Amino acid sequence: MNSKSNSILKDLYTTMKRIRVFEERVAELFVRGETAGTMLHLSIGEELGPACVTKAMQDGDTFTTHHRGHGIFLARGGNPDKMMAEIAGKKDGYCKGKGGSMHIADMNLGHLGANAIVGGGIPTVVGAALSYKYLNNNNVSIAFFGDGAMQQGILYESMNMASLWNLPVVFCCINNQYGMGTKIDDAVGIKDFSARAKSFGLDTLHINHLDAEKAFLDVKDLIERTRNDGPSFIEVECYRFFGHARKDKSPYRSEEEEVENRKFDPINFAKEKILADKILNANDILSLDKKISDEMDVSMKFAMESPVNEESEIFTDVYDENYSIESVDNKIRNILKINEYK
Amino acid sequence: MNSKSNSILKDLYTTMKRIRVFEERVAELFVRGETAGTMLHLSIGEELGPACVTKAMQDGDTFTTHHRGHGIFLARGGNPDKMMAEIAGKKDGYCKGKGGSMHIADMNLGHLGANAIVGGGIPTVVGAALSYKYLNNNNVSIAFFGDGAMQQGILYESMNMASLWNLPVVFCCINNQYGMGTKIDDAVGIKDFSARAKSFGLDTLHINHLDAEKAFLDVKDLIERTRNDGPSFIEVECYRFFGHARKDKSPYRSEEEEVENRKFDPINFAKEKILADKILNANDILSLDKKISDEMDVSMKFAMESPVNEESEIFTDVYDENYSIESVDNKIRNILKINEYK
Amino acid sequence: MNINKQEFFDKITFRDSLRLAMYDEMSEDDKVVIMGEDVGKYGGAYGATKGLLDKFGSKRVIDTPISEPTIVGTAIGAAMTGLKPIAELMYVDFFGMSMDQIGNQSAKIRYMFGGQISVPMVIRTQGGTGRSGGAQHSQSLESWIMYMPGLYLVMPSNPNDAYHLLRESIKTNTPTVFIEHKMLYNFTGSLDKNKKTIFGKANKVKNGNDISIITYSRMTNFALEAAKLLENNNISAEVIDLRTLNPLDKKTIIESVNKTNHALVLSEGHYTSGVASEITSIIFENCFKSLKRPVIRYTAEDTPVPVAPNLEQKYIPTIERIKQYCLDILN
Amino acid sequence: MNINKQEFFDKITFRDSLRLAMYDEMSEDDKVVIMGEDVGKYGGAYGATKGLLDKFGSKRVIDTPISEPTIVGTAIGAAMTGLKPIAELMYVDFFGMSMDQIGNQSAKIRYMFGGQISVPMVIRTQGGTGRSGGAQHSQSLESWIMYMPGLYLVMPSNPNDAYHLLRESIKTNTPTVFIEHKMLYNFTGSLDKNKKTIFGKANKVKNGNDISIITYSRMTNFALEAAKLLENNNISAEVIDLRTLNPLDKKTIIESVNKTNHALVLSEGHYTSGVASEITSIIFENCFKSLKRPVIRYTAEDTPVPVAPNLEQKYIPTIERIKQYCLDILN
Ligand SMILES: Cc1ncc(C[n+]2csc(CCOP(=O)(O)OP(=O)(O)O)c2C)c(N)n1
Ligand SMILES: Cc1ncc(C[n+]2csc(CCOP(=O)(O)OP(=O)(O)O)c2C)c(N)n1
Ligand SMILES: [Mg+2]
Ligand SMILES: [Mg+2]
Repeated sequence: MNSKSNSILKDLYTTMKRIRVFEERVAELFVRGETAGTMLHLSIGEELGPACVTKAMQDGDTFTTHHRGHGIFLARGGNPDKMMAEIAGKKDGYCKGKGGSMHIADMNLGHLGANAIVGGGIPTVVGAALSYKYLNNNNVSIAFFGDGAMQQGILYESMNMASLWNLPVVFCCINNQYGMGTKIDDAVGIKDFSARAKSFGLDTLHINHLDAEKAFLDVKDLIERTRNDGPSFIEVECYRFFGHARKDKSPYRSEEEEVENRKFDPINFAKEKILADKILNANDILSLDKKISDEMDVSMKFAMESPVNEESEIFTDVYDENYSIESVDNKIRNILKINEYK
Repeated sequence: MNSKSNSILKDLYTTMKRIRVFEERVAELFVRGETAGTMLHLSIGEELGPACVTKAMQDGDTFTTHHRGHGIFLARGGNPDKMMAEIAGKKDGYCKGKGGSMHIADMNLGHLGANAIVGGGIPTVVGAALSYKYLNNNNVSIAFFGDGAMQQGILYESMNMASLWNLPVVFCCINNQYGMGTKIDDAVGIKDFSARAKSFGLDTLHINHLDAEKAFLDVKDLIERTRNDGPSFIEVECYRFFGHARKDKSPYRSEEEEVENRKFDPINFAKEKILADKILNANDILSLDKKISDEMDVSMKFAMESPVNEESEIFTDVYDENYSIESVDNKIRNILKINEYK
Repeated sequence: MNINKQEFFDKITFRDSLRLAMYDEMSEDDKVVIMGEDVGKYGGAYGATKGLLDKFGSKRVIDTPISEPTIVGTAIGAAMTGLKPIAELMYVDFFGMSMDQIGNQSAKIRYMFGGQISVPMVIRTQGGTGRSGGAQHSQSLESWIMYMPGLYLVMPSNPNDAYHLLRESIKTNTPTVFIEHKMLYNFTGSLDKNKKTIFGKANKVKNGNDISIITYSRMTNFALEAAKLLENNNISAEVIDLRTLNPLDKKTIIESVNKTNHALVLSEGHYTSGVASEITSIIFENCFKSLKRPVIRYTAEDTPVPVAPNLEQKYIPTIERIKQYCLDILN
Repeated sequence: MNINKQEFFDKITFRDSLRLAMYDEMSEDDKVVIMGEDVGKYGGAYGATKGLLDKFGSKRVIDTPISEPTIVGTAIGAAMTGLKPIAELMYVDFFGMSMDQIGNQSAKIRYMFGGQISVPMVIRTQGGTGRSGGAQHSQSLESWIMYMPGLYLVMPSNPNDAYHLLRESIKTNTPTVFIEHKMLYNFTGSLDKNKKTIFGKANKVKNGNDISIITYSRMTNFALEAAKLLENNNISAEVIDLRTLNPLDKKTIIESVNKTNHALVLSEGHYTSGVASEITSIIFENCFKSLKRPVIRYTAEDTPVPVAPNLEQKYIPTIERIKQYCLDILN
């Protein structure tokens, strides 16, 4: 075990742990009534894919995420303060509180946007990759989506176009076994997603283990191939530890199933490996975890203290130019005024 | 060569020839300015698939077609008089002239409709098959579409659903190598459509020869399997002998290519086999062809002599019930009347 | 739910009314099936199909993959071959991807095929603001449907209408889009199975003489609240709940405005090119002589829906401002 | 085309104007690319991109598979990362399958992301009746787009506007839907590259005093023909061509009607819940005091489009009846 590898695993652990704690704080924010709505989709248990894939990205690479995208964004470098504030619908959020959890984005980081439409962000990366090919830079663009999106037609149209034009696109499916309350077995005829991707001409990688380091190395290879040779597909199998959204208690699946599957925890696996390989000792990990916990506490506080946005913000950002949007109130006042002396 | 087989080939020849001549008469109708518009998509050269597949259908089986569906409908038993009249937009047409070439249908024959939207009629057959499974009858439903529709996402959604529920659906792709002016090589990354279908769990059959009898027997087997065991996919390779629609002179492809490919004519192939196997002699064929030609002349005449429909037909068939649609003229007259004395 | 007790019917939720409508219709007609994402085990994202899977089994309450265009398309095929499907689209916002099947296929099949066949299906879906769902989960897209000839369009505001109109929607052979407002599911009211709602007839939910508030769906309740406030100003507002936008009961609208001579049109859709524009035109055209003041349409803003709760609230009509605009009109 | 001759510009087709607009814009800005079905080798179903592949090569004029949602989605991604794509949808009717990418994505991205990014793309498409295309190839779906905040909507009626407005549509960073009427491609007029059309400004194509005909796209020509006929009756009609439906130039509409005191709104869309409803409302609201007669909206019927040529012709407004309704209004 060389030190480079040591630091990879430590990095991956840290990233996964940050996601985990971030999501726990979002849950807490929700309990405190501080989130904008209840449509909060946590990725607890699913940290391996986001950590590995984002770590294999380079400057200028871009990505879109699905509705369960906090972890991906955070792993890629998203600022947890601004993320948390966005999830709370506050002024200091990434999108001024107008986008929320499902529409968070950061153009500086290459985050072309989360999407509340299952599959909605997939063709975006095909277009981004078209730009990269046209502009002749060396970037890739990555779409993250769930197993549910494997049943959206737009995915196959996108795979075909990426394949036809040989674009640097990665389609990354975070397969957490469920689309809301529907188990994958009840959603697909055949579970072999790689076969689908291959039939459209894509290079594929299927990750169904907990070894983040190995996964990272495989992903890195694949993404480098994609950069030069054309589109690819990654499926990361995992398990959605909790409900679909904050209010869902998952009555459609058994407690045994949950308990059994939560044992496959990529963070525990990484921690044990770190200890076994003596990369860190138990105390190091404790203090690392503490640091993360503190960081996320600060973010949560930041979000709660951020002010709500002004009402006038309803009317900005609709059009690019200074095309001013007349409020309905104005429209009505005008009509009333014109007709005053009737 | 037993007599049953003899009659199969003769049947298939007759069916294919009838399609060919029908389409030629449509072309003539167009030249005479007697068709409703120019959106007439002829299937000359593509007769093998429609003939084989429809011949393998049973009573109560249903189907939808794409915009290039005259041949399929005729092969399944469509009345050429009423078809031609519909294509002419006349009162005696299948749809009173309101649907035209691209929206022709016949519920009595199980023709659930042609469709002007590429891929638009595909999920219809999934729904029909759902009915058959629910009603526990033994029918199948078949979607016919072109190679272009292989790039419509709805196809893969439909394949997945049919596979998931194990429905008696046949997806039949008439691959004529072109989608308008775009050659298939410029439309797909990988040309192996069967691989796509397989990855969704479908049974597959790829026909890329001119032997109609063999094709029919293979198709028949497949459809019977589908009836009992679940969905399947058929690809019939062929060549679109002429332009995409009536006005298209195909400038995007070379004359050599056309000449070369038109040699692969399923009708000639069948004719030669019939002669070689002595099923019919040259004279028999001449008189068979003459009969077909006469039949289609009659249909063309029927269409030309059919009256146009009354203006009031604009307003019927929109809603099921006697919900009467007020014409715009009526709406306007009412408003003018109400405000007469202002 | 204990449906044997009268009190259940006296105070039933909008959600339970819908469930009961489907339950009753499915019990009567075994051709009625339900299909959609999570309509079975999950019971529907907003719980409107809870319990139906247990009762009718998975052949009739069908969980589908997340494939909206094909859900609608499959319902079309089933409807053309003997079933009466109720297809659920979890959010009205998913019209975006399924409008081909809704607007180009289901709405037009009967017409294009010269009346040969009907498409007896219902698309149940859910829309509107109120839960910080954001720009892609809070829309009011009824105007797209109202623009499509061949589709009925139903948007009930209370449990009794929800029950009866859903049953009628299932019964009719015309494809019907049935939009439920997400904030109405927990709304309670009484249900009388014998008090049938006439399909296509607007409801004068409050009688009044001074001004007509014409509205539908959740905004009916806003209008009623505003009308109450107006009483304090000695203004008697009439509130018309359209219930079905197609068929549209123009007669009731016109009669009301001809009586009150003033009108406010209220909708949660956008201002420009929405349902409110249509209703406003109708009133102006038909009541031009009786109107004492111009019709005012009060709607949500002409922007996407913001997530932040404080912005979302201000984005749609408020009861206070409904009242204020009525006063302004009457001034 | 020999674009060096003045006579070319004196009598240019609508189609060539569009081609020239793209040609000029692509020559000036190498970030502009075209993508769509058969836009390259075929030159576009209606010939609007003919010659551009030869000139700019297949990296900039991109033939796509038949995948409408993904064509729009790909254009979005390209627009977010440095290009200025013109995506062609062969028929406006394909909005049905691509409205998610158009309405839920391109229109809302800037807003949802708090103004971080623009989506500088154009969706060029083609609509309307006139070729017996039937219910799925002849629609007028502009009202769906007009209802979506965040999208510009352009529908020119003549070569000069087509040229200038398409160039402006490409230049603006706001996603723009540009709808060409299928019967206009062969329509000729003059083009003056220096006579810029102001984006968002309606065009008074004919001055008049007795009645205002407010319209757009192909119907502008119908209105002009009708106005000519009306001269024989000594009636002077003013014809307003809106050109862009968003931004909508309300001011020009209102001023015209305040002058003539009468208005006919003319559109090839359906009557109910269409663009005509919006324009009609605007006129009533703003010209309530000056209107001597109610506004009349004259549109296509509230039915799908029939194929039969004789029915199709009667289905949309006719010049004769435009004239007649103007006379009726003025009576
Ligand atoms: C087009 C569309 N259909 C349905 C929904 C409602 N919905 C939101 S998340 C979800 C489940 C998605 O499952 P999957 O893609 O596996 O992602 P996961 O939630 O498991 O991360 C559904 C059905 C949606 N947002 N968009
Ligand atoms: C959704 C959709 N996109 C585009 C078109 C325009 N169009 C009509 S036919 C056609 C080519 C279809 O090719 P294919 O599916 O191979 O059928 P073929 O014409 O070869 O029989 C196209 C692009 C359409 N009618 N519908
Ligand atoms: Mg999932
Ligand atoms: Mg083809």
